[in-house]
This record gives sequence, C-alpha cells and structure tokens, in this order.
Amino acid sequence: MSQFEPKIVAFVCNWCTYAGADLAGTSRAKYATNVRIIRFPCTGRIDFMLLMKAFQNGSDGIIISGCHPNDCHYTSGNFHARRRWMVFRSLIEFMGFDTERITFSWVSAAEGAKWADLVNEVTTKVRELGPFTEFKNLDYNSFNQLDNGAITK
Amino acid sequence: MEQLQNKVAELFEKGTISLMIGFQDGMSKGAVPCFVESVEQVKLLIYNSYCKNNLAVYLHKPEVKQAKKVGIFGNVATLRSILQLLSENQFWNIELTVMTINANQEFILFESIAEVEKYVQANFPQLTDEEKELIEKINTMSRQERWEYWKDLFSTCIKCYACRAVCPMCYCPQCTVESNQPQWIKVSAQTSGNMEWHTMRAMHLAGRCINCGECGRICPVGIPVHLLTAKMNLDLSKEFGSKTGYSASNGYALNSFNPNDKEGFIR
Amino acid sequence: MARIGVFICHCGENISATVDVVKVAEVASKMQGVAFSTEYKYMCSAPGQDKIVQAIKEHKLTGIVVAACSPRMHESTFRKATAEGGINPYLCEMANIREHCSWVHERSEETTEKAIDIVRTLVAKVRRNAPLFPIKVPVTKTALVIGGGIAGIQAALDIANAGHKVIMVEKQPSIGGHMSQLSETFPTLDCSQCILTPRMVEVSQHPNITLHTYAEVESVSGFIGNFEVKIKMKAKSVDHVKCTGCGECWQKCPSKKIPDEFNAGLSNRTAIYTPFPQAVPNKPVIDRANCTWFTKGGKCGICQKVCKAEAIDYTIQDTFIDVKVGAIVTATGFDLKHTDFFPEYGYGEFKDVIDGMQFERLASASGPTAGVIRRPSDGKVPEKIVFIACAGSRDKAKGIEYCSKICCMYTAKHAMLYKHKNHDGKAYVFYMDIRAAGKGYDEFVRRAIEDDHVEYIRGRVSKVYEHNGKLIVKGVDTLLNSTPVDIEADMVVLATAIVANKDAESVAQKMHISYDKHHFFAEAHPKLKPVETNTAGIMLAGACQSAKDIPESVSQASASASKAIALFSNNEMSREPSVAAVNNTNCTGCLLCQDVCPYLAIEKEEIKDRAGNVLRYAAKVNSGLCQGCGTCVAMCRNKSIDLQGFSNEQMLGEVMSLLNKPF
Amino acid sequence: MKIGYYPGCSLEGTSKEYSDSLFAVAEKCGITLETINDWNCCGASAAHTLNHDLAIALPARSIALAEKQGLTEIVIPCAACYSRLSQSQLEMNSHFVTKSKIESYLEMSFSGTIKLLSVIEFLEKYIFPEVDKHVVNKLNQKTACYYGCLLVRPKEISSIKRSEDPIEMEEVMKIAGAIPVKWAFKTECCGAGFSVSKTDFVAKLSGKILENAAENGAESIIVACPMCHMNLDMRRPNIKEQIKKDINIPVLFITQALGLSMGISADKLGLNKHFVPTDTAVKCVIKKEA
Repeated sequence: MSQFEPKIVAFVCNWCTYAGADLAGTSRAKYATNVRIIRFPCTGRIDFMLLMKAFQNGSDGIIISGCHPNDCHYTSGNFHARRRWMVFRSLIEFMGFDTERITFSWVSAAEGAKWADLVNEVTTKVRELGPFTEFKNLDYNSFNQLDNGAITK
Repeated sequence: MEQLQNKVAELFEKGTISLMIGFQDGMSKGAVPCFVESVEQVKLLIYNSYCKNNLAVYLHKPEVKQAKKVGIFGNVATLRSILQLLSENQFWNIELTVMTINANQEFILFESIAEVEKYVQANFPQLTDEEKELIEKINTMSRQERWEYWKDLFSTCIKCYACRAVCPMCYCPQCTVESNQPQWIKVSAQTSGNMEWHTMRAMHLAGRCINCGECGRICPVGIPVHLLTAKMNLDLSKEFGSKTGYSASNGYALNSFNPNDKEGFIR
Repeated sequence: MARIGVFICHCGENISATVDVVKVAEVASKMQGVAFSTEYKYMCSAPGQDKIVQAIKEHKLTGIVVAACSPRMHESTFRKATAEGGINPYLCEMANIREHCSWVHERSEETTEKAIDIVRTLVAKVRRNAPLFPIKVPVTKTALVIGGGIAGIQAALDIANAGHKVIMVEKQPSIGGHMSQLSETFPTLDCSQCILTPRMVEVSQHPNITLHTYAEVESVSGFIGNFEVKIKMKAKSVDHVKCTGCGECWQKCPSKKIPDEFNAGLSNRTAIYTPFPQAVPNKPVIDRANCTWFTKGGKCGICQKVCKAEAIDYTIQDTFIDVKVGAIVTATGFDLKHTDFFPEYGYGEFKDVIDGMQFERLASASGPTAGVIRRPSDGKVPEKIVFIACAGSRDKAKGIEYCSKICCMYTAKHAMLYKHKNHDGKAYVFYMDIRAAGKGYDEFVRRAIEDDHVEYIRGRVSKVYEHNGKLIVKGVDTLLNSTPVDIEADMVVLATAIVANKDAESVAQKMHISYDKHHFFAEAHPKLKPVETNTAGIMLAGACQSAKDIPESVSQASASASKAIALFSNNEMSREPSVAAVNNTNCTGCLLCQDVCPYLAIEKEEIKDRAGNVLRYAAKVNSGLCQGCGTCVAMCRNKSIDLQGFSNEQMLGEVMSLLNKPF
Repeated sequence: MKIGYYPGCSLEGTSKEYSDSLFAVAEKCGITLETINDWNCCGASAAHTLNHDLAIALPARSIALAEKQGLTEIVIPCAACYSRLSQSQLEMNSHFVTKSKIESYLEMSFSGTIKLLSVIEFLEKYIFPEVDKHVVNKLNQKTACYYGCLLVRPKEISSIKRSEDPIEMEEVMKIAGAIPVKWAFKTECCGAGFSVSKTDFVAKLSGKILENAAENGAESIIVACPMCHMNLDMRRPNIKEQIKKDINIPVLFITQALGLSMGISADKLGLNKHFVPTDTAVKCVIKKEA
C-alpha cells in the first residue's frame, strides 16, 4: 500500500504569508505538494466557519498563517485573528477535536524558507496522524457531497 | 408579592410603563412568563423559587418593542442580559424599568441602569458548582473521550433551535444557520451539521453569553449546550479579563486585542 | 450559466517544465462552468493577452482564470486584458501555479494534480465573482500641514506654490521649529536663521497659506480627499489683529524668571513673550501657566495697561475651528533626551554637562551669550571641552537601539565651532563610529579632525563626575588597546538621543496612523512608500518619522507635498473596490464590528420608514475609508457584512471545490 | 520558610564571613537556607572565555540538581556565581537546541523554572518584610555602597533597575540606619580576577575606588561580591604602594552590615576575619531609639 498523502488546506493572508510562499517559489525552495493555498486579504478575514467546512469536507490538516504581530498590513487584523483563534482552539479542544491538525503560524513576506519548512513539517505531522476520519465518519452517508456550498451561476 | 404588584400598579398609573414582563402561576406548579398590559392584570404577577426563566429574551419581540415603556422583572442573569444587550445597542427604542428580588427576598425597583450595574457588580455570579464540576469532568477526559462524549450528545440533537430561541443574545433577524447563499450549515439534523451548529453557536456567544443556562435547561434532548459557552467565558475571563453583562458599556473580548496576547500556540 | 475561460501559461519553461500544462488545460475544460480552456507559452506577452480578448468575444466568456505566476506579478495585466475584451476586469482571477507550484516541486503527477486543484479553486471563485467598479471619491483640494518646522514649511510652500490651499497648524507661538534654534548648519556652516527666516516670512505672506500658530489638531475624521479636522486655537490672550508687535508688554512684564524654551533653558523669558526676535508671527502670547494675572487671580495686569493698541484681553478663551482638507502632511518634529536621562553623566545636576541643543544656543550669535561659548555654571570660557556622541543612542540598555543619525555631524560641527572661537582650547569627542554618509559630510568631519585638531577618541564614556571643580570624564580608547582615558574637562556636551515628541502617541491616535515602539510615526512601507502612512491621504515629513537632518527633512517634505499635489490633480479619485459592504436588512445593529475596524470605516446608519421615523440602526461601511481587510466580515455573527472580491460565497466556494474532488 | 542556597567556592573559603553573616541574618528572620547537594563550580572567570558549552553546562548542573531537590528559589550571594547561573538559565530557556544538548551532557532534565535570587533580591523579598521586627540598631555611619560589575549587568538578567547608577544597596543601608553617600565609583571595576596575576593593576583600580569613597566621606564600604571584597580589603598594602595614601576604611559585606543593625554579634558575623580592622565601623553602631 502506498504512503498516505494528506490533504492540507492553507488559509493565508495576502500580504505576508502569500508573499512568503511566493518568495519560497522565487528562491526555488522545494517542499511537499500536499498543501493548497487559499488567499485571503488578511488573517482577520479568516472565518472559523471555513475551518469547520474544510474539515467537514475531508481536509486532513489545516495551516493558518499571516503576518507577524505588528506587521499586519491593516495594522491589527492579525491581533484580532489571534484572539479569535485562541478562543476557537480552546473551544474545539474542549469538544474533543484533534487540534494537532490545525497549525497556526506567522510567516512574513521575507520568510520563504520558513514557509517551506512549515509545509514540510505539517505534512510530515499530518501524515503520521493519518487520515482525519473522525469528522467524516460523523455522517457516513453524507460524505461525498458535491459543492454544496454555493449557488451555481 | 404584594409589594411587587403594588409597585407595578403604581408604575402603570403613573404611566412609567405600558407593559410589564413578569411571572404568573404555572398550570400545575411553577411559574410561567406573563405579559401585563394594564393595572387590572397586575394581580397575576407572582414570584417564587420557580421564577427562573430569563425574561430578557422577550425584549427583542416586536410586540414588546411597540409598547415602548417596558417593565421587566428578573434575577441577576436577566439583569446581566439587559446590561449586555445595552452594550450591544439593542434597546435604543424602549424605556426599561427593571426590577428584581434580592437574596434576602427583598423587592428592588431600580431607578436607573447605573443602579442595575451597581447591583449586578455587587452580586456578580459565578458558575454553579454543578456546572464547574461538569466542565472539570470534561476537561479531565482524554481527547478521544471528550470527542465521544460530545459526539454522542450531538447525535441526538434534533435541530429544533430551542437553545437559540431561549437565548437573549441570539437576536439576529436571520441566523447564519438559515443562510443559504452560501449554505454554511446543512439543514438536516445530522451529527456533523449538528456539531457545526453548536460550534458556531458557542463561537458567536463567546464573550457575550451571560451564563443564564437557559439553553441547557430548555434542550428537549438534554444536551448541556450551556457548558460550551460557560467554558468559553471561563477562558475569556482568564485570558482577557472579560466580564459579560457587567455593565451597559461592556467591552467585547473578540473585537478588541492586546498586542501582548499570549500566542504560545502559534509557531 | 457561467462561461469561464481558463488560460494556462507555460511561462517559457518555468511552468511547463514541471507541470503537464496540456493536461491541466484538458482537465480544466471539464470543470464546472468552464466554457473554454487553452494553454500558451507566454500569457503575459501581447499575443497572450490578445488570446484572452479574442476568447471573451468568441466564446462569450463571463469570467477568466489565468493560471500563471503570482497575482502580485500580473493580476493588473490580466485584469486590463479582461476589460479590453469587454467584461468587468474584476471577473478575472489568477491561479498561482508558478511560485506556489512549478517552482517548488519536481516534475511529477502530484505537481500537475496540484496545479489542477489550484485552477479548480480559482474557477470556483470566479464563478461567484461579481462585477466591481472602482470607488470614486471627491477630493477637497486643501492640505493641512501639522507642524511649522522646516519640514512643514517646505511642504506648505510646495503645495501652495502648486496653486492649492494650505492650512498650517503650529503649537508654538511661532513657526520655525528646531531649525530656528540652531547656530550654524553642517556641512557648510551657513547660519541657520539666515536660510530659514526668509522661508518663514514666505509662509506668513503666501496668499494660499492660512497660518494658525499656538494651535493644535484636536481631532481628525473622514478619509482621503475628505478629512474633517477640528483645530484647537489656544487662547493667546492677545488680539493679533490689534497688536502691532511693539514689544512694550514683554519689556514691562514683571514675571521674568521663566526658563526660555528657545534658549534651551539657558536664559529666562517673560510671561508675555514672543519666542525669539525673528518670530513669525512676531506678536506675543501670554503663557498662562506662568502669568501672575492667571496664577494669582487677577493681580498684575501691567501688560494690559502699557498696551497702547489695547490688544491684550485676558478673557479670550480657547476656540475651535473645523476645516475640511483633502490631504494631511504630518511634520510634528522630534524632541531630545535631556541630560537628566543620564545618571552616570551627572543626572542633570552638573550645570556644565549640557545637551547639544544648549550648545547650539551658546554658539549662536542670537543666543544668551551672544555666541561666546561660556559654561553655564560660572560663565567661564571652557579650556577643555568633551563631546560625548551616542549619549543614549544605539544603547540597548537605555532602551534606545536606533542611531540618532545627526549627532556625528553636529558634534563635529560643535567641536569645530568651539575650536574656531577658542584656538587654544582643547576639544575631545568620544564616539562609537563616525557616521558621515552625506554629501560633503565625511569631508566635514575630516576637517574637524585634521584642520581644527579636534581629538577624536573611539570609545564610550562610563562616567562623568566632579573632582576639584573639574568634570572628570572617564572613558576608554578602544583604538589604543582599550586604554582607560580620564579627561579633566571644564564642560561636557552630550549628543543626546533624538526621541519622538512626548505627545507623539496621542497625535498618532488622533490621526489614526501607526507608530513604532519608540513612538516615531510609521511609514506605509519602509522602502516603497516611505512618505505615506497606512492611512491613505496622510503623509509624513521630517523627524516625526525618524531622526533626520535638514536636507533629508526638506526632501521628504517635498515628496509629501508632491503626493498631496498628485491627489489634488483630479477632482475625484478612484479606489480599489475590494471593500466591505453591509446587508442592512440582516444587520442587528449591535455594532460590535465598529471596534474591530482599524480604519474607523464602520458607521451607525439609521434605517427609516417613508415618514422619516427611525426603524432601527445598522452598521454602514464608508467605502472611502475601508481598506478591505475583512476583519469585520469574519466576526459578524450572521454574515451581514461581506467583503467584495473575497466574499463568503467565493471563499466557501474555494474551500468546497478543493475538497469535494478526489485529490 | 526554606530557600535554596548555592554557596560557590568563595563563600566556603576566603569569604566564609559572607556566608556566616547571610545565614545569621536569614536565621534571625526565620528563614532556613538549604544548600544544593553536590553543587559544583559555576565556572566563573575561566569557563566562558574557553568553552561556551562548558560555561552553560557547569551552572546548569547545579540548577538541575536544585530542581531535583525540589527547590523553587535559590539565593546566590556571590555576584560572579549569580551572574553565571543566571546567564546559563537564560540561555537554556531561550535556546531549545542548546538546552537539549546540555541536558544530554548532564544526563539530567532542566526545566528552567527555578527563581534565582541575587543577595539584593533575596534581602528585598524575604528580609525587608521582617526587618521592622528585627532591626534594633542604627549603623550610624556614612557608607559607600559598591556594586562592582557583575551585580548590575547584563540588563537581561540583572534585577537592578539603573545599571549605571544603581540605588538598591543604598535602600538596604538606609533600613540599617546608615547614611549612604553619593559617590562616583559604585560600578567601577575593582580589577577582579587579575588580583593574582596583575596585583599592581588591581591595586590601582581598587585604590581609585577607595580614594573616591574616602573623598566623599565614607566611613565604611559595603559590598555584595567576594571578589570585590577581597580586592578592596586584602590588597591594602599594594593599594597603599600604588596611590601613596593610607586609607583605613573597612569593607563590609551587605549582610554583615545588616546583621549589625539586627544586633547580631560582630564575631558571629565574621567581622574579625577581615584584613582591615572593622572596629571603627562597629563602634559607630548605636541602639535604635524606640
């Protein structure tokens, strides 16, 4: 049997981590292919509901990353996000959710190498944790729903 | 009891209130909410140990708002709800006259919101021992045990939204759970969607819930949902000194920040 | 139905070397909503862009996904091409398959799969994109300049000379700032006042400039092009319309023992005063904190009696005026650490340990000693003088890590001025490094060392103490094998660190601009936006941003002015439409989102019925102020706020599309 | 109350009186000092100039032993030992890699949670609250408080607030009823470890310190470091030779001075163990008026 390859979704801010990942590219750092980036203007924009949806729809791990404190392009979005994450993390911890599967990080536009390391580390960690079935198994019959999130135009 | 009825009658006569929200005798035993609209009905009003409902939830109803001058009777939790809601700019169009019965069974009619604040601050409640024990019990479980514990409970949820209906803090005209563009949460009562609903509810109430416990009490299938928000409040007060329903100009822990907030969990 | 066009770029071989672009295009063509899909060698080239324009027409496309490099690279390029094709440019998104994919992975199935996934998320997003239109904002063509030092003066004159109105606010009774206190200026040793005062007069006489001295900004609201500013006009107690500036009042004022700020405390002034003879305006104000009339309740009144113009009015109150401006130049300047910050150098107790500004006044022909360098304690001309550079600067233990930048130069100037005036005197300079990287700067320092024989000692001073009437300066010469050096000096001059003004923090908060941990105002970008702040329409000039010398302050002032002039060159300005908007039928009016907005862009809106009765309140986003961070969106409980360009539908659509397909 | 105690070499040797007086003062205030079992050299002077890992490992071992012993706070009277232990703990706590490396050398785990107290912190935290009950005498003399170098820096570890012009010892002396003098040489170098190899050099530096104290009218000099004490006390003949002046001001440890104010006998405080006679200082002491 081939090695389990986890699906990891990264929610990143446009100004720091997205740019940091760009830098990883321009400096040709090599890292695992498991991560898919979704670009937000700011970590402040990242809704905890999206994290729930990602897990519910089969993500094995999540990375959330933005500007270091005091570096936010919008001055305070990351500070607000940090509080929100703290509360969210503590809530799902209390609910018995596997918080090992969410990694919060600060990656600046200059930290291309840190981004590459982060992706590799998280991929290795989630690979060891194995497929995230707890959430999926909640409704065995409704697992493979198609794009139920929106109206098609 | 007489004091309450006399005072309310007086308020009606003076025109201070045109609607009174209080309690009347329940059918078998206990007490149910009642809405007094005139002096004649004042005799209905009672208070006893069954008067536990958080009547603040009715203050959002259009019928109540139409009355403009509203008297409301309730325990500390109700008073906290009122303060919290004032801090959320909710009662700009009604004049409130607030009453309570203190621990010595004395009737108090508050002259102003400032007095309500003073009273609440002097009698600021803690979680009940029962709540604390349960939270502690869950805290000491292993992660898997916690997951199973909540999973079993949520699998029984029928998505009746009684927990929402009874909550004075749940006053959005359209709840996200009913939003379908996009559809955030599945309509059917399946465990994963149930879990999403309760997670969302707890997040939306974190830093706003005033621990009245109504949601847990009302749940027809007996899920202690109030523990989620109670736990959030414990964390928020520990980390950020948040005190919900403490004053009419309460800060909200999730729309403020401190540059030095802890971030041990971030790498 | 959506008809989306997907364009896969090879980027030469940058993408196609590791990603199977043909396969990506093929899979993309089958994605939901995709009507057309192709790949091409260089999408950003003219023929590449033309492919988009043509495809929009031929296939009646309603959305575009360009899978190529980072949107930071070419988003605007492809949005332009999209507009050229005839559809709204914001219906175009880029899928980053170069920086985030082809460059960071080896050629493999997985890499191509990842590229396909990236394209899929963006297709899902574009399906939910809405046409957006740049936001037009009217521009008030008046600038506010805060601070009347050399930076403020330069900015004001530049803007005024371009034909726009300028309002200048200065908190002191006169404009001129620190530069008016200086003796000579490096590296040319021309007299500071000689070059400054003509510009001060120009400001006061310019038809486009309205000058408010003894005034402070009370509050700033609004947004770029449309600021509303409340200015506090402090009570001068003198009617400047009637006053002729004859000087009778300050000559007769009996309160004569007030430390003179202009002379850095080395002399005294009266309670009614003009700060210096060349002040602009050259009319006095009463310093109420020190005037007997105000401190002793109506006693004295001499100035009123002697004023022939009847200009003195003790009853004048602080007043406020409201002005509308389109741009703001902040030029509030700096402060110096005072000698009392240095316990090891005598704690401000030794009178002959002075700071650089005090030395400037001693060396100035208009100063308290008429330009003769005399020590403050007994008026003797010092025979040995020690200058200590980096007093506080670059000193982690003191909490000031930064370099104050101008001290190396002015210390060389001080030593030189001292030597020019006292040929037989000995001048020593203790320094850490000499930073003289300006035009003619190093030559200047060399002149001090080589021609004027100032003795430079590379090392720090640990202590200054008094011994037998001398100031013993204990230092070290690190170039001489760290030999301890003790100098018996008559006077010590500390080149104390430049720090932000005491009220810098509150000024920044009033303006809603950010500041660093030392309270210097923060530029929007350290390299590419060095004069703008994070608040659009507010610019920085001079030492309020960081330590600067005169030429740098003037350059930055002109740069700020040019930003204001550029803004004023159009009657309205357009902004990116990625801003938040409220669905006010759903909004609860809890307004908890207000505090989360860094730009104060969220207002309270009254929702009224036809008769004009207020039905309820809702939040409202001022799209002129909103910068589009979306923090309010994520915290709104029932999703009543959404962010255009990153809407809930779009973001959720991306997440769903990514996961509901086999990996 | 029980507080951990790290003696270091000096306190068990040349500066026995420092340790004696510390124990006497602590005992008076009801505090038991528990020595770390099997403590070792802090590595001062030598280790950190030779081998970085060793300089961290040596103090870390003693701290790890203290942790094992269940101590939560340790007082380290010697300024040099305090400096080494604190630096080691700081480094261990801030560099994960270093920490795991050193832990592997030591074959012990290191949690880094122990609070390390300099003698001044110890006095402030544990003796000050008890002081009213126990101070019965006034020192009644002008004292020059001498800090030396290791007590005041670096900023990251030192509890001293103004490293260039500290005032913490003066506060202690005021409580003991002394009159601290203002002087310029509080933090000047005494010559430290060159005491043996370059005695004349040390004599010159220490001489200047004594001179400035004398000029400012000091009747005693108060120190909190065994090395400083040795240089200022034992090297008097060399100092005399260097500065051509005979200065007889006695040098007391801060704990000795505090002990005198608490009515502890001069012998018990080890005041008879100094080279420069301390009787002039002892004689000044008077009963504190009620």
